[in-house]
Amino acid sequence: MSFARFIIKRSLQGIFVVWGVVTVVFLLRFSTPGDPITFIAPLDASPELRQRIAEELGLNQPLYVQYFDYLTGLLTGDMGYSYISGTEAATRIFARVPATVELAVAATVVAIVISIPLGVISATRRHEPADYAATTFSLAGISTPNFWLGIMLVLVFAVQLNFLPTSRRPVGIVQAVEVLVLSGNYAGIVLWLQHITLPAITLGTYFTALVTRLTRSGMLDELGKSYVDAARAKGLPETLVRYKHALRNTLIPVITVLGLQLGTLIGGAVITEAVFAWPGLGTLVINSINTRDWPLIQGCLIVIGSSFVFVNIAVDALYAYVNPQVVYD
Amino acid sequence: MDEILRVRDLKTRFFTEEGQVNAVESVSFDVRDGEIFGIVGESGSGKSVTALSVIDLIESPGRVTGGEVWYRNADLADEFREKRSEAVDGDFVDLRRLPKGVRRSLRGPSFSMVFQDPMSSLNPSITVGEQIAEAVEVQRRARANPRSTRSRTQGYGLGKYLVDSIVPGREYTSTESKERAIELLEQVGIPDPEARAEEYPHQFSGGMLQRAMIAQALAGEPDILVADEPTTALDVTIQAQILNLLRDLQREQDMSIIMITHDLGVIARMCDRVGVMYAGQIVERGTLGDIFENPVHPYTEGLLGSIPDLEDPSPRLSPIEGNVPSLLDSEMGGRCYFADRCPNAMEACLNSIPEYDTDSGEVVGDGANAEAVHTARCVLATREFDAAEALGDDYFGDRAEASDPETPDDAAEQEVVSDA
Amino acid sequence: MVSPRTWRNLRRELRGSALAKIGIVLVLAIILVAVFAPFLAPYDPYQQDLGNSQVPPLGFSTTENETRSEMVNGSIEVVEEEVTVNATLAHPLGTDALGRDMLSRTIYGARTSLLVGVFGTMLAVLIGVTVGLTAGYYGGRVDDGLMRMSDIMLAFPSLVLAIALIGLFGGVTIRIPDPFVVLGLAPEMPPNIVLPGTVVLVVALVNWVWFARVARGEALSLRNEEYVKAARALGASDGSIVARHILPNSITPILVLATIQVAAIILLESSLSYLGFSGANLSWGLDIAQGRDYLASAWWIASIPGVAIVFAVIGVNLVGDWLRDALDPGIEGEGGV
Amino acid sequence: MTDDRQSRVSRRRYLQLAGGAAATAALAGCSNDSGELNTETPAEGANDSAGGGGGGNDTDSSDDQNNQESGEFAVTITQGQMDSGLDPHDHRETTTDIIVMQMYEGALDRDREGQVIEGLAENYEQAEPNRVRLTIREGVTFHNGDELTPQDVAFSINRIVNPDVGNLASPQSDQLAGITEAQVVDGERAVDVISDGVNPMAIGLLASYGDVMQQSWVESNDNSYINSNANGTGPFQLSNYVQDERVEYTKYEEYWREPAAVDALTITSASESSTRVNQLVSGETDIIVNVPPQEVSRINSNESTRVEAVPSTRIIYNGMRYDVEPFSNLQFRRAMNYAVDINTIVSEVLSDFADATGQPTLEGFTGYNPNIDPYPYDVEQAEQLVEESGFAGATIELHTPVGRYLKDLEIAQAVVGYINELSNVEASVNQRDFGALAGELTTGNIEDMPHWYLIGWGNETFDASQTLIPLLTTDGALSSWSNDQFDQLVSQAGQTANADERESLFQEANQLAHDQAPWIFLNRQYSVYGASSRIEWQARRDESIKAYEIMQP
Repeated sequence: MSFARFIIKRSLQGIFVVWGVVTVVFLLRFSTPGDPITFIAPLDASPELRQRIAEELGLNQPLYVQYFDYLTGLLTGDMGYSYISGTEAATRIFARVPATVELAVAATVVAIVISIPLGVISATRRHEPADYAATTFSLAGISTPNFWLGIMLVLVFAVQLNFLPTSRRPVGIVQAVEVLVLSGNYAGIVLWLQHITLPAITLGTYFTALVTRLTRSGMLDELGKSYVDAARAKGLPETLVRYKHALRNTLIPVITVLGLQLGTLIGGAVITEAVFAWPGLGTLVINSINTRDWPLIQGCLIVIGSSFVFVNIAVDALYAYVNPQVVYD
Repeated sequence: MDEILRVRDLKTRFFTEEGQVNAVESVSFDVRDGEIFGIVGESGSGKSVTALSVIDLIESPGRVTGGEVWYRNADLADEFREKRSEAVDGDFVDLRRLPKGVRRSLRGPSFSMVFQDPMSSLNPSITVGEQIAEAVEVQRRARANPRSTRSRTQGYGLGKYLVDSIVPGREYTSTESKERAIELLEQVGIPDPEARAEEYPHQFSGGMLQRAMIAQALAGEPDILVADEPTTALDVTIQAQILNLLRDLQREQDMSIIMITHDLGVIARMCDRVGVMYAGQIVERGTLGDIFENPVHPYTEGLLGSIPDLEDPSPRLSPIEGNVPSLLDSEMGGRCYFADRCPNAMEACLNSIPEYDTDSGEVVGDGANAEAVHTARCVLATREFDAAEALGDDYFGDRAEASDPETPDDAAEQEVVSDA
Repeated sequence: MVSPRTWRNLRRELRGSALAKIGIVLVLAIILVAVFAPFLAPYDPYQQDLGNSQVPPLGFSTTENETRSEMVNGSIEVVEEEVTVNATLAHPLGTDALGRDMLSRTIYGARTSLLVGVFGTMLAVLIGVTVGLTAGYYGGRVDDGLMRMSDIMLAFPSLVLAIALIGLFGGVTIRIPDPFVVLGLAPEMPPNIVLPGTVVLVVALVNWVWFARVARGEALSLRNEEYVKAARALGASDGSIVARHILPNSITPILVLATIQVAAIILLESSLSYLGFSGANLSWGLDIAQGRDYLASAWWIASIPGVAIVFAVIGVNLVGDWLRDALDPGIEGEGGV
Repeated sequence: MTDDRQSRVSRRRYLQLAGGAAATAALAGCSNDSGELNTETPAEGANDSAGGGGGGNDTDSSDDQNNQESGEFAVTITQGQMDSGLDPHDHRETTTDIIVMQMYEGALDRDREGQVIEGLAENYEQAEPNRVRLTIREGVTFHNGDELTPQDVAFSINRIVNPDVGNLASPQSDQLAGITEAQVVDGERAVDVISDGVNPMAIGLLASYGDVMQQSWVESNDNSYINSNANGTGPFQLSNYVQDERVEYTKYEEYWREPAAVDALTITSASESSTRVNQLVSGETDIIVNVPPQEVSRINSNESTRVEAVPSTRIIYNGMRYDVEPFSNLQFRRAMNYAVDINTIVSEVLSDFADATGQPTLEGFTGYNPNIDPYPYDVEQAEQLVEESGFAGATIELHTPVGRYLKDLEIAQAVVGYINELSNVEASVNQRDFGALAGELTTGNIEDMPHWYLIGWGNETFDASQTLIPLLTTDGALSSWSNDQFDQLVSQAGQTANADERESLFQEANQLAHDQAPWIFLNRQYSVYGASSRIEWQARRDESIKAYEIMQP
């Protein structure tokens, strides 16, 4: 099967899974105890007021009507209106996406930049202090709850040392870069860096640790294989032996695991955002759940679920790209 | 014929969690110009480690702890005659005393290696052509630089690699190298080499892959090719082709081959001279005729007894009873390591045994009788077996049991260790 | 079920690995602390002493400005006084904002983490293995359906899904009488162990997929084994084939995965408690959340339970590594939080 | 200057830069609703922050000087949450109210102490027991420049009370309880507000609710637009609205009173109290809400910040359902009140930023009974009452929201801690999601309510009725109690036009509530704010923050 057909097939499967996600979320909503009206109406609202609100939101329609309305709306990018604020859910949700993407990408970059060299060093200096340090770090890293890590970082760097801000995202990277390009003013970039540092470390630590572990054990495996000896025997410099030959094969399974761990990344982002008041999807989803703002909950879960599915397809494609042995099936 | 390589008293140790493993214990041998020198032994006897030690490919937790590897190379000898006089002797240099960078720079143009399993000896995620081209490129770059700077330019940095991977049109290997790689593939008998060069190892058959492997090893036009069980992983029908190829190439290029195998058939077919290894030691060496016609060491005899005779298949194969010892330092006594399996073990075998010249019965040591052709580490080189001094059948059995209460489970573990 | 060979591998791996030993010691310590909490805790973990709040841990006596408000002529003024708070042996890890003993709370917190970790994993194993074996054994359409379902489950990050489920269904707690208290051995201690039931259910619901995948893989590879075919030819029922031939052979990878999942679930539980979704009254995550408000004045309230979580999870992870190395079931990755 | 100072200086500059840009755009008359940051940076601002960000050698004082030079007085307020949309009639929470009240006003208003004052109505009178007449001020303009008319006032009130007006089922309709409609008085610049029957509360209600919108503007825009734009008569007009993040305002120069002292106003949010405090202390913001007691000393010990506290209109209590055991028993309910040492909770948990209560109505409200003291702390009495009640050995569970009220969880844990000290009752805390708990409390069916719960109630009308009716009468929306005598007292008070008589009826009802103990009476919450010394401002009792009241020292 050709690569293109493979991607098309995976995408179709992905769409099916997204449809499943939409349906599950929809069913979740209607199997949930507690009428959404009680969360929308004021504490002492009268039954008439509740009834009127229900009519206004279309909540008195039969379930299947609401479901098909929702599905057709979704195809046009319409996720309905927030119960609480009356604004478009899709607008609200997509306004939050950049913050989360920014955080996730920053964390991933931190993780990759640190973990892969660390894993390689750890594997090539086995039983040396560098290896023990890396192993200890990665063990602690995968065992530390990231919200606690975030709090401790705030305690040390913000509360005690007063060195970095505790929270918030006063400016996005896009705006900061825009200002830099248009006015040459880099205060925005500095500000952005100051605010994203602690959240990115908080979210990135687990992945740094995980990828370090995977890289280390993968490298140990690969370095023990005879193609590495063969590469050395033909006189290839050690850097090429490690980074071109061994690392390449190490990263193939690492990529797969990372794809599967994307959910963890998003879950981690949710709690990291909560710790740092980062205005991303995570804080939106938690707030929406607390207020039973169903259009927002649904929208967020669908956006998160779809991105998971499609990022995994991208990971599969990348996997196929780096691994010539893959058979498209 | 002159020697191209003289290995003296080579010792390689592995420092594992179970303890120190003496994988190579005081090994000495010579390789001459244009000959095929065979090293034969059971798996776990240390043959591969010997080969890897010679070309300095021992990785942690292993380390070459002693011995000398004299390599004949006039240029190299001139270069280091002043700087490191102790490492130079005539045209010979002791590789063990040269800087690591120089030793590394010898891989390819001086030494090269063909591995046992071609499937795992080529990188599965890089095309075959690219891998061979790399080997060519290493030599091209080496030749472009004077030797004195070679060890430095060998340090092809990570930064450079990243730049090369990202910037289009920049690669480690040049077009010339790739073309040369295709020539090499053709030379080793791969049909349609241009197309095959673009393929990945998993698209090759085992025999083709071993040819490619040989092409890669030949890229640097080495003086010495180490072939570590080059046919073991292949079908019987393919084995002969590969062996023929190796021999033809050896003649064409006038290189020396160190042939490592457990298969006496391969030895008989290919080699000029042979060393028999057991438990990290060369227990007997000599010409093909010496070993096959006139073996002294009971282990050699045992090995010979274990090849089926095509002309007379009726006698039962008599494999040597028992297992290769663990090679754990703590468990190695000062005795003949084969004694516990030896049908002719005598009390004399309980002492440490030196190498004897089988003709004179004298000890071959550093310098002394070094030119001896046929040697054996066995008291039988000096005297006849004496049944009166023989050790009882259960002599070692009891001991083994007493020293290791966890047998037989742990035997399996030790095997794993000794394979390291 | 566990062959002598397995035992040997476990023993050998343990002999060679200091980390595995540390892991076992940590896990045993936490289990003992959790089980014998009523005897180890110096106080009832719920017992408050408002006059003795925010006592620092030993070695961290503090002097700080304490403020309170006073009504002066109808308007409120803030009055400040300098107070020295001395650490005391009575509360070696200090006290929290309500004057509850941090040591006792940390000890009792182990119970919640461990109960959720163990019961949650057991439930996830139950669901996952049932689904996975069914899918793998029958294959075909059943397999497709169940595996698509697991794809859909995987598309929800487990924390997000868990928050959604708990936030929507509410936190139900189950009270189990503490046997030591019932027997009168520790009369001063809280009489009930509070198990956050919804959390157990939810962590199982979001984690069963991993077990399903592993069990399916095992069933797929085992169902074509000769002895399974033979059993089928002899007329054994599907149920008995799965129970007698396939399940026992799947135990090893599932055991290893389960160990890793206990760690993941302990982390998940603490995250949920931190966000206030768990319904538990006594949990490390909850104490961290409460301590967060006091970071500037009483750092230990948020710090100490976090250290406990880290040690617990490190312990379980090390044991997981040990089992994986020893049994080598060929599972890749960490399962996911 | 330490590093962190510098970073904050540059941060502040940056925000000013952004705000300034937006303000410039707004003043120039072009709407700037798309971008959050105007990229057309004014030259002055660019120089300014290039110096601050790059060199980092600027100081706070020079920053302030720049401020003075440019003459702009910019103020930032940080609350716990942002708004739920800008429609002034489509919300009920204080957080949204504060965001909206800078731009919209009602016909009547309240001063800092809660007294009713004139707003858009220059005069008001209780013309009849069921009719209030409002005389509408002249010369008031909406932010779009149109003149305020009595029709707008009447429309706005009707939009709240009548779901058929203005395309909205307003959640505030219950807030204007009793008011049925508003009519423009023919030929006069006045509006009559009609109630169904005697309504002594009407003026008070109108002083707290009933923001005035422009009828034509509402009718020509859809709900989504109204929720993200604004057109009021208030002292500030909207300049930039970033949902969930911040709202920016500029001073409305044509305001009918003196224009505000504040030139540019930003309202933003941070849900964590420690975060808000950090922002205040570092000079990123000027007013922060809900300062928890443990953070007070950080603010006070900082030179440039201070704490502003005022008793709020919010009471925190534990409701006990009268229809389930053991709370159906009077002795048991009273025992619970004796068991809890509310004074220690107030002093230790709340650092005295609260008052102990003994009745549902707060001090200073109409109907408050000055003769009632909080229940004393008396364990023996409590244990004895429990014994007498016959419910010794009861196990009870307190449902509490977390993070909704000042120290709500800690208060709940402390209450449970005290009750656990009784030898014959065992209590525990059940932490609840506020939404879920509120859902159970408001279904209108007492069966759905938890047996014992902690909740808070804010009453901005300064009148007992808006507490007693919804929380304690049999038909009250959140009531878990039923007592005929109490219902009667309250309904009598509702029928009475005589203020003194009404007050004494409420006082009697409060005494009854104290004796019958339908609640564990806990505390009156204080509103505790942090304020920068850059501004002169005093906290209000009704939890609102009016930026109009902020002055430059």
